[in-house]
Amino acid sequence: MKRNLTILLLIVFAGILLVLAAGFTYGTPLASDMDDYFIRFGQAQIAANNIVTTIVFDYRGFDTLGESTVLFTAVIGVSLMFRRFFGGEDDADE
Amino acid sequence: MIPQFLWDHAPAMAVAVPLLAAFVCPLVGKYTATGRKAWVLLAAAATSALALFTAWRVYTLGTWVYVFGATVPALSVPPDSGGIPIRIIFEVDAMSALMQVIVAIVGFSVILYSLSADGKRSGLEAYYTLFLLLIASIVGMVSTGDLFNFFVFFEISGLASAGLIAYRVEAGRAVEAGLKYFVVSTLGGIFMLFVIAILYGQYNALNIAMLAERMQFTVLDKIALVLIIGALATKAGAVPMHFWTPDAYALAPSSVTALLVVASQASLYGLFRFTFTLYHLSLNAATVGWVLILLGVFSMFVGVTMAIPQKDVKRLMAYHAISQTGYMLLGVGTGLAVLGNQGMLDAFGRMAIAGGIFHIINHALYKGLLFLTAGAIIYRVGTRDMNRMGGLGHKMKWTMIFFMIGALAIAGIPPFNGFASKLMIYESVYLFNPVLAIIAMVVSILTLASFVKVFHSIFMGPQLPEYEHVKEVPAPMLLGMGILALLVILFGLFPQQVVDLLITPAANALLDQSGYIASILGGA
Amino acid sequence: MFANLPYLAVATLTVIGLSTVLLKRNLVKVTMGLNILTSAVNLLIIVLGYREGGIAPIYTLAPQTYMVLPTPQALCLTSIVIGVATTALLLSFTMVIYRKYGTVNVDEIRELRE
Amino acid sequence: MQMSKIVRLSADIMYPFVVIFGLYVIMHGHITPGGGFQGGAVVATGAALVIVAHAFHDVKAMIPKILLYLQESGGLLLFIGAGLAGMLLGFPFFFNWLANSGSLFGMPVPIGPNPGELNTAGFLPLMNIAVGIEVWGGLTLVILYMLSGVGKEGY
Repeated sequence: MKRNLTILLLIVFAGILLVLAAGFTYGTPLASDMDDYFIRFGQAQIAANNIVTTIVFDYRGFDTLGESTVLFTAVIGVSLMFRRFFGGEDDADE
Repeated sequence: MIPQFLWDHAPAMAVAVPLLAAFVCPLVGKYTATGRKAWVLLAAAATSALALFTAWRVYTLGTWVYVFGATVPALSVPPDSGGIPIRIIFEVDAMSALMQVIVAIVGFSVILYSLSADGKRSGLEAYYTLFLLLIASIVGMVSTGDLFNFFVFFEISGLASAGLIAYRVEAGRAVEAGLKYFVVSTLGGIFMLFVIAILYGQYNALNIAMLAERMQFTVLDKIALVLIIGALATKAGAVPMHFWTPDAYALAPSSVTALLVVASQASLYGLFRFTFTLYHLSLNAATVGWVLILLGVFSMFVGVTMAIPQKDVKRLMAYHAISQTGYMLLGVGTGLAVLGNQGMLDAFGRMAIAGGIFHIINHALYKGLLFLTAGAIIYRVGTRDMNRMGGLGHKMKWTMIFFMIGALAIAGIPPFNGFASKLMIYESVYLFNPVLAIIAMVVSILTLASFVKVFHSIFMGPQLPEYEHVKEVPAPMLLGMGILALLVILFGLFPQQVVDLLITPAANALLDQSGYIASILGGA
Repeated sequence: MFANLPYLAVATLTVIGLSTVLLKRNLVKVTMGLNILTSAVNLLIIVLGYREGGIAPIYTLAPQTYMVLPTPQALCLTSIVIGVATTALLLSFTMVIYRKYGTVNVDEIRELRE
Repeated sequence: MQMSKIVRLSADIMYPFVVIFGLYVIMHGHITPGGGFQGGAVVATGAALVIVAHAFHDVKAMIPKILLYLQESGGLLLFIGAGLAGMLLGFPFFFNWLANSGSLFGMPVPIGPNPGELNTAGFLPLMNIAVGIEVWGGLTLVILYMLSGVGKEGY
C-alpha cells in the first residue's frame, strides 16, 4: 500500500519535471539581466578576472560564509558522533 | 563603550556574532570548562541584545534594509544596474522583528538553563558550538530577504539540529531520531533548491522582493509553490509530514528541544513569508488558504489525539507541539483564504492573521517553558516515564509552579497568554467558518484534559520513597524557566498592549506586499 | 524534444534519486539517493544558466566576451559543498547506527516504531 | 592492514605534489577556475591518500590533530574577519575594502580579456586562502573521525 503510494508520488514528480522541461529551452535563458550586470561590471568593481569567484566571494559572499559554516557544522556534528573514540569520557545519561 | 558600528550593522551582527563565537568555541571549550561557559553565555547575551535592538529599531523606524558588501548599507539597488538588486540583502520588517524577539528571548533563557542542566555531559564544546550555530541560523532565516540565503541558513539549521538531536549517541535511538530528522530535512532542502532553480530560471533573480515584483504565476510557479509548502510544512511539523517530530523532540536533550520549537517556527515563518510576500495575490488565495487551514486542522486534531495516550512526558509534549502548530496554520490560513476580499479581510482576516502570529510567540514561550520543566524533572528523577513519577510537588515546588503556568497557558486558560491568542483565533475563525472554530475549541479542551492528567501523575499524590532525596533544580535552570514563565504571565495579563505593540505591525507587514517590495526597489 | 535533452536528464536523475530514497531500506543507499537528487538539482541549476555559444565566465585569456550566466555556477558551488557536508553527517549517523544495531536496514531497526 | 611498499612509497612521493597542486588551485582562484573549496578538497585528498596507503593506526600518532582544529577554526575566523574588517572602516559587512586600493591584492585589472595578474581582486584571494585552510582542516578531520570509529565492536 505504502509502496504503491510512493510509486504514485514518483510518477507525479516525473510529470512535474516533464512540465519543467517544456517550460524552459536549453541554451536560451528566459532572462539574464542580473548576470549581465555581473559579466559587465564584475571585472571593474572587484578587479578579478574570474566572474564566478567574484560572485561566490563578493556579490554573494555571505552565502559563502554560510556554506563554510555548513561544512564546519558537519565537522562538529561528526566529531560529536565519534567523540567516544577520541578519548571522550562517558556521561551521565538521563 | 559599545562600538557604534555594532549598532549600525545590527542585523548582520546578530548573525555574525554567534557565528564568530561558534568558530572559537571548539578551541576555547576544549580546555577550560569555566571559560566555555562564560564564552557561550556572553555570546548568547550579545546575540540577544543585537536581535532585540534590531527589532526595536524596526518597530520604531520601519523596515531595515541591510545590503551586504555595498558601499553604503542601504544601497539596495546600485545606480548602474537598471533597477535590480544584485547583492544579498537582509530585509527585516516587523514580522521578521517579531521572530527575532522570539529567538532572542528563548535562545538566551535556554542557554542559561542548559549551562547548568547539561554541565556533566561529554563533548560539550561541540554541543555548544552547534547550539550557537542553530541560534545564528534561525536569526539568519528570519531576517534574510534572499531566497538562496534562506536555503543556506535552512541547511545550517538542519545540520545543527540533527547533530543536537543525535547528541546522546550512547542511547542509539537518539541517533535514529537524528537520522530520521536529517533525511527529512535534507529532502526539504533539495525541494527548496528545486524551487530556487525554477524561480531563478524564469525571472533571473534571487531576491524575494524582486521575484515578487516579477511574479507571473505560470504553471512552473504553481509547482514551485507546492514544493515549497511541502518542504517548509514538513520542517515545521504539520500533520501528514509530522512523523519525525515526536522522536526528535522526545530524544533530544530538553534544552535542545525548546530551541527546536523555535527552529521549526522559523520554517513556519518561511512558509508565511513565501505565501504572503512572494506570491501574495497572484496565487489563488482561497485554495492555498484552505490548504493551510486543512493542514492546521489535521495537525491540531491528530496531534492532540496522539498525545493523550503517551507515557513519555516529552513525547506527549511533542505531540502537543504539533497540535499547537495547527492553530498557527489555522489562523494565518484563514487570513490567507480571504486575502483577495477586502471586506472580509478587514472584518476578520487581519485578526485571524494577528491571532496566528500571536500564537507563534506564545507557543515559543510556553512550549519552551514546558520542555524546560520536563527537562528539570528528568534531571532530578532520571526517567521520562510518567507512570513511574509521582508526588514530586512536595520537593520541586518551583518546577511545579512553572509547569502549571505552562500547562494552563497551552490549554488556553485565562489569564495566561495562550488564552489571548486562542481567543483571537476562535473569534475570527468563527466568522469565517464556525465548524473550524468549534474544532479548535474541542482540541483546546482535550489539551487541558491531557495536561491535567499529566500534572496529576507527575506532581500530585503521596511522596514516593524512591524520590526521597530529590531536590529542587539549581538556580540557573530556575532562572531560565523563570524568564519564560514571567513573560507567559505578562503576555497573558496585558494582551492588548502586546498585540498593539508587537503583533499588529507584524500582521500588517505580512499583508503589505507592496511595502516589502518598495523598501528594496524604492517606491516601484 | 532532443534540444531539451539536459532537462530530461535532470528528470531521469531526479526520479532515480527520489525512488532510491523512498523505496530502498538500506541507509547507505538512502544516502546515495540523496546524493543523486542533489546532483540532479545541481545539473538543473547549471543547465538553466547555459547560453548557446557562451564560454566560461572567466576573462583570463578569454577568446570572446559572450559568456554563460555566472550565478548558477556560484549557486551550484555552494550547493555541492552543502551536499558534501550533508553526506558526511548522514554517513556518520549510519556508522553509529551500524555499530549499535549491527545492521543498516531500517526495517530491522525497530526501536522507534510503535 | 598495510598496503605494499610500492603503494606506500608512491603515496609518499605523490603527497607533496598533491598538496602543491591544491595550494596552486587555492591561490589562483580569482584568475582561473578553482578556488578555496576545490583546492582545499584536493589537499585533503592528499591526506586521505597517505592514510589509505599506510595503515590508519600507524599514521594516527603522526597527524597533528590540534593543528587541524586550529586550521578549521582559524580559516573561518580569517574569513569572517576579512568581512568584518570592512565594517571597521565604515563599510557594510563583506565590503571588498581591498579591491582597487593599490595595496595588497589591490591592483586594478584591464577591462576585457587579459592574461591575468595574481596581485588583484581585493580580499578575494584572502578569502580563498581562508576557505582553503578551513576545508583542508575540516575534511581531514572528518576522515580521521570516521576512521577512528571503524572496526571496533559494539558501541
